[in-house]
Amino acid sequence: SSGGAASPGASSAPSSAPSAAPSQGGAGAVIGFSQANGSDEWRTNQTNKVKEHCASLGEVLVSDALGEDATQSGHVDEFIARPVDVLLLTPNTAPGLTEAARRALDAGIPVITLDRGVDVEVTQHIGADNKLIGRTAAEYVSETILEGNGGKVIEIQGTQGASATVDRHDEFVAWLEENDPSVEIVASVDGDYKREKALTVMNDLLQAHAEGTVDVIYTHNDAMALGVVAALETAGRLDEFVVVGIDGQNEAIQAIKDGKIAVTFTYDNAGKEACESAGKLIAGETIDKQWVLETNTIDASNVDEWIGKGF
Amino acid sequence: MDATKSREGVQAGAMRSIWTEAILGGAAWRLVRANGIFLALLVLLAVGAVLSPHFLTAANFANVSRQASIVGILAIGMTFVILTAGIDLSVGSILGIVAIGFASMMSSGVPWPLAIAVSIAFGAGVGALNGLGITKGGLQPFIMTLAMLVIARGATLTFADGKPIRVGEAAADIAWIGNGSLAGIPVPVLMFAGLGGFAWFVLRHTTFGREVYAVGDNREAARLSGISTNRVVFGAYVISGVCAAVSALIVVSRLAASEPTQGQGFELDAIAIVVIGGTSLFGGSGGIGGTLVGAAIVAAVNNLLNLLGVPPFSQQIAKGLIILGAVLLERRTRGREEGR
Amino acid sequence: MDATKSREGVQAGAMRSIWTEAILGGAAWRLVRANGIFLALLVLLAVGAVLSPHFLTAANFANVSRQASIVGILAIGMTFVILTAGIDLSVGSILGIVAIGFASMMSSGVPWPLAIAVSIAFGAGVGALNGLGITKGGLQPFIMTLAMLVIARGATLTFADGKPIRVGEAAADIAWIGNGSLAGIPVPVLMFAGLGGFAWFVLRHTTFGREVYAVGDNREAARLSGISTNRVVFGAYVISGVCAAVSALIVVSRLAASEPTQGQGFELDAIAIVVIGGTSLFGGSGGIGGTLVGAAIVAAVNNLLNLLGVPPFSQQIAKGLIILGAVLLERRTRGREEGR
Amino acid sequence: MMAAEFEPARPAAPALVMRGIAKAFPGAQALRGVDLAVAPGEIHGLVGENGAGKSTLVKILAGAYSRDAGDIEVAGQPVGSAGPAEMLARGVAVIYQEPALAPHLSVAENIFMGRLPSRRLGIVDWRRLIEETSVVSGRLGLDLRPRARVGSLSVARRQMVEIAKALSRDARLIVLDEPSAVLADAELQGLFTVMRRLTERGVAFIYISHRLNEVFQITDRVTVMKDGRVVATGPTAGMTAPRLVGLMVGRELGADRERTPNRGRIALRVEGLTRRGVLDDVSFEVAAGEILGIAGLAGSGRTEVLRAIHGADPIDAGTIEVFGRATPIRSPRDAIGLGIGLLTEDRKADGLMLGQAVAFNVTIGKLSEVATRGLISQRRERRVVEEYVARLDIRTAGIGARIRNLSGGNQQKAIFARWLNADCRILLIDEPTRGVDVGAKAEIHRLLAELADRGVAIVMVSSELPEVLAVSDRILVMREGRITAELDRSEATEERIMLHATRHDG
Ligand SMILES: Nc1ncnc2c1ncn2[C@@H]1O[C@H](COP(=O)(O)OP(=O)(O)OP(=O)(O)O)[C@@H](O)[C@H]1O
Ligand SMILES: Nc1ncnc2c1ncn2[C@@H]1O[C@H](COP(=O)(O)OP(=O)(O)OP(=O)(O)O)[C@@H](O)[C@H]1O
Ligand SMILES: [Mg+2]
Ligand SMILES: [Mg+2]
Repeated sequence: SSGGAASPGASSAPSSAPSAAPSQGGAGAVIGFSQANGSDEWRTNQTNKVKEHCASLGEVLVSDALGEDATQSGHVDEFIARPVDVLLLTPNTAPGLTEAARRALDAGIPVITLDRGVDVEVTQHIGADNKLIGRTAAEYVSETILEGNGGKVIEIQGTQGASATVDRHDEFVAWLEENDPSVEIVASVDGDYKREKALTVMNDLLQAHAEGTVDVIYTHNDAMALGVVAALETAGRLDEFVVVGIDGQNEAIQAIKDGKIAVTFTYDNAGKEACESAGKLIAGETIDKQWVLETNTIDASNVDEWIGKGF
Repeated sequence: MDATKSREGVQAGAMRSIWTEAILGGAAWRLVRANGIFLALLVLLAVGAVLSPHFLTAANFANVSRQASIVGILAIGMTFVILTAGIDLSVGSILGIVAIGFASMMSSGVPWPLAIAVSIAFGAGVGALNGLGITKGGLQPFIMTLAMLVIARGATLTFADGKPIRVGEAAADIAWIGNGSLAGIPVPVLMFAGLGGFAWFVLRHTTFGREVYAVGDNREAARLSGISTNRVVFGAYVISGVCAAVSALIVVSRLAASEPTQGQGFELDAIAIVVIGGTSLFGGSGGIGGTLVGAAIVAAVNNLLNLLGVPPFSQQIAKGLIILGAVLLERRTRGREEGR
Repeated sequence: MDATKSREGVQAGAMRSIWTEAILGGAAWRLVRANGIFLALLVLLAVGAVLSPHFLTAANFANVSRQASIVGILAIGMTFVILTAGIDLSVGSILGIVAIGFASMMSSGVPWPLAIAVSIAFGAGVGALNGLGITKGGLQPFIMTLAMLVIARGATLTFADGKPIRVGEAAADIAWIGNGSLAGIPVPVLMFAGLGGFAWFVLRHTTFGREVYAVGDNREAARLSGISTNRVVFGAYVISGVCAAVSALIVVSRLAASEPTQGQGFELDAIAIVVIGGTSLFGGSGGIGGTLVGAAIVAAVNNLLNLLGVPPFSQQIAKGLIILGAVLLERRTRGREEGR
Repeated sequence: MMAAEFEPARPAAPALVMRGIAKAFPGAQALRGVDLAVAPGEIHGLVGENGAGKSTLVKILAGAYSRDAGDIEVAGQPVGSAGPAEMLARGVAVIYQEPALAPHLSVAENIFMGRLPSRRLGIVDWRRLIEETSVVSGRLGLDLRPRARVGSLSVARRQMVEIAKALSRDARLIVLDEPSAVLADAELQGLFTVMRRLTERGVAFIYISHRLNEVFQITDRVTVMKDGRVVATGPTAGMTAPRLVGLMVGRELGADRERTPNRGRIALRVEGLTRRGVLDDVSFEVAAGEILGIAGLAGSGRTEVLRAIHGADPIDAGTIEVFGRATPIRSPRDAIGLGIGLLTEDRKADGLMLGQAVAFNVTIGKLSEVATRGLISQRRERRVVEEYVARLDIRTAGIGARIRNLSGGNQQKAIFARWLNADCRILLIDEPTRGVDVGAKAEIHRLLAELADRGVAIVMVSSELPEVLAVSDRILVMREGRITAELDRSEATEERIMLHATRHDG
């Protein structure tokens, strides 16, 4: 993987002085990427982006904590011990990795957090905002789908205890309570961010909720949205519900095009951007503390521009 | 890992007993007596019926049973392995790697009969590797299959580059496996019941089945009685691999796609089902009857909790308690008999 | 579940052998002979040193060993349980629930010595529940602890409402547990080595320890010899619960927070370490020495693969293969000895 | 405390009184109101057919089983429902028929299991443990290596460990359930001496055995059980062997009839069989229709010879010819393929599948007898097994009953049936009548003769010299892994055998 040392011109190190990079910089740098849990599609894509875009900076080390704070904190320590020139960190949880991030900063290693932040000010945080997505989704359901007439919603949650799950649930519920109490969540079950699990629980719920009693199915990610669609198609009840996804995965975007899913909200993984910033740091440039990636709403109205542009 | 992801078997259990009644006569009743756990299932069904009007409906029956067949079939293979006093931690990963392989074959236009044949052969192959490591390599089953769990998962993720693989148009050709039904009975359930019945027959009425029990009960005595224990153990792991492959076919045909993490954690579910069914982890005692009932219980519990809309966190607590209750009830009914 | 998440022990292993050398003399050498697996570790360390200049550095040593102590300590408790021919699937969940409890106590201003005492007592309590279910309830250890796994996890999620809990200012008071070091040796490592040495002594040189072996080796013989087998089994699960609690303390003090899913899947890691260490899942044979070495191997492998920049997916494949290699090497060295 | 406590004179209170003891198992009424009284310093013989209820009675006395009815008094103290721990505390020690030892632990730890000598804080005092073990095994005249793993010991030595375990407790009442089953005479005499020494100090014994000569040699009184009842009890002196047998079996037994072997062609020829440390250049041959007996002390390697021929253990040197053809035997499977069967001496460890049914255990040796193309015919199995049950008079609740629940002797018969069913051309038998009652023993001897007459070549190891003499056509004597003598039945006597088994020049 570390092969990237080739291609001198460091193409992706953006508009920095073309002059030879500082001693430790350029293709000689070591980038450490601490992945929280690399085995789902969204995160795999994130890892791949980092590998792809950071390769030109030098050696890229990737570790995967498989969803364990304690493990990931240890990985950070390994990168500190190595040491790496820049630490890219996508924390499994914010509080859980705060201390690790602090240790890295104390060791003089610049830290860029992706997706989730930590409780200490790092060199830069890049990411979209799950809380925002939760609210945007709620707003879309209330206003665009139900047109303010209220209605009933089934929520398929992501992995229990994951911060994305918590934000996408809490903010969704919060927005509705504040702005549209007429929308009722009649069931909220665990889909574990997995297609097959979503399919399974949806099948159960179809038993409990008769025709015409539920309007919207809000899923915490596109994989589950697709699992739900599979269940509905088999049951021949697809047109009964409006399915909402999150992430902006190509397969889901296609499903929107085909009218099976109503909407999804892009949640960029910041892999590419992180490497850009890392490049700047190595080139000795300064970067902003925050880099918020906007969230786009993809639905029938704009789906054509997005086909194939997801991940 | 939530140990109770699987669905259904409710009906498989019922089915099976009807089936045996018909074909083997009396066997069903023997099954009830043999497995006090069967009582626990009946209690559970009764309670469920009272709590939710949607529980004992034909539709839910079909749904639950279809879901259960996936882990249920894993548990059938696992029963063979555990009876030899072994364990197979790799079934979830085998399911995953076969599923990805099957999905990508279908997506790249391989004719479905061929794709199915290859998939099953592949599952058997991985099982054979487990068997070899344990017999020839002299590795403890736990170690060998645990290693296989990580290796196969890693291979799957690498092969799929961490992304799901969609079947695409070809989905139509294989839809019948996951979604079809025959005489109102979903195809996966037929496969589950069929495999269950077949496994039951093999264990009870063939020399191989006898040898499985012999090896699990007293390996040395079996060896001295001229049984080639390696052959038997090897066979058990191959069977487990094949069962995992069959489950994979069902999963893929249902989703028209597969994720590289497909099947993660299923091993615990499958083992739990077998143990709840009364098969001893020390080998030599137990059987398929209990496993089918175990699958039914686990499936019924999951389904019921969803029907009742129990919130996710509490579901886990409830599951744990219900399983405990079921097994305790069984202990009570069997009571002294086992004695010390 | 990747079965090899834990870190380090590299040093713990080394440490311990020095330690024994000093305090018990010869014991270290006996350890080497006893555990052909020790050889595998040495080979692994040598290879690692060659492959990566960063592998055998003091800094890496310290942090790897610190990490390893977490699952390593779980494995120590697990060794007691497995020696009695039992299994404890709930250690990961116990770690999780104690960690959340400890974090929230600290965050709400409970004085740290009290918080620690309560946490350990709580761990012991959950272990005691396991022990009761198994001895008095007559439940199979697999079932009882599997149920506890789901129940405790569900309780943790409910209690924390699925969100992580920060320790806050109080973090400073307990930082010494996770981050401090004594004479250059990280505190967690001292605890790991200390507990390991203590456990070794208990198993090898106390009547309770010998009764653990007796019960695991031949339950009936132990009973007929007047050993109260229930007391012994109960004790083993309590010890396992306490170890889980201690790990929890380290995790929380290290992270200054805890997530409700903390420790998920650690049970397999712990069991794997014990089994790699040569302790039989059928009870009665094996011991702490092997467990410490097992922890070291698993930790070294994980660390090395990261240092070498092996991509995550391939890492899993590599891990599986290396573990297999290590255990096979051990088999070879021991070879016939096992005989019939 | 032992030495201090007991008074040389017989104390008033009887060592043991059992009244109306009853015990039922699913499918079997094991005991139907048994009365038994044992005086201090008395050695009380307990005899009866296989399945009569002896071991059950003992296990109830030991607190291993709970009783359905009846009272127990130990040294005058009534005993409620007590577990093994309490009964041991009351000074009742038992040597069980089926060795209850922990194979991975050392001889010393097994002997002192549950009462390891320890300093404060429960720290084991290893030195004392080893010392006391040596003392015990010395006192009993057993040479046991304290540190040897019990799993590595021969059955005979395991039995010795059991004996040491019970005798080393300062018990007031010691029960021995067929301790002699695998002991050769030398070890046995050692045991008797110790027992007598202990009776001097008022220790009482219950001695269970199927070897009547032992009963007459060692016991003061004897009680006969049949079908869970006591049918007679009284001073041994007033008993005669035939009467005892009559009481037990309910019929007179004809003595083993003389047979004139018709030796066929050589069935098995063993040349220079060697297994380092265990067997040293063992050579012999057996003809079809011949019964070859192998005698020797425990540890002399008899079992190892049989295991080596059967391919159960690897051999370092030597050739094996079966019906004239030299054939490498790498595994029991090979051996059985050649028609060689091995009835092992330790039925529990490597004979029985304890969790399975009687029928299962009988047919597993050759399933093809009851199966066609891999399919087992329940009908055929039932027919075959029921025939053996009748023929060997196996006492069981049914052929579907778990073999674990059969009495020791009946388990032995079931295993015997396994090898009859496998119809081998060459049968290797290690301790054929271990724990089998006199009636069944005669039956088994008849069977052996019958098999031989049908042209089967039989090699039989037995620790019971009378048996060796009664059954064998020819006798090999072994010592320390070597064959030290070959005696024709005509010239063989117990004395001559013992001479070759123990003498220490060539
Ligand atoms: N655990 C058990 N379950 C069911 N039946 C049992 C059990 N233990 C013993 N029995 C039955 O009780 C009867 C007496 O058995 P026991 O072992 O006391 O006979 P025994 O006199 O010791 O015979 P042996 O001389 O062969 O040892 C037998 O019929 C046996 O089948
Ligand atoms: N002094 C001893 N102390 C402990 N174990 C011994 C001793 N001598 C020999 N052994 C063990 O005994 C075994 C050899 O006994 P073996 O089984 O060959 O005797 P045998 O002739 O079969 O007598 P039996 O049939 O009565 O056991 C070996 O496994 C050895 O470890
Ligand atoms: Mg008996
Ligand atoms: Mg022998």
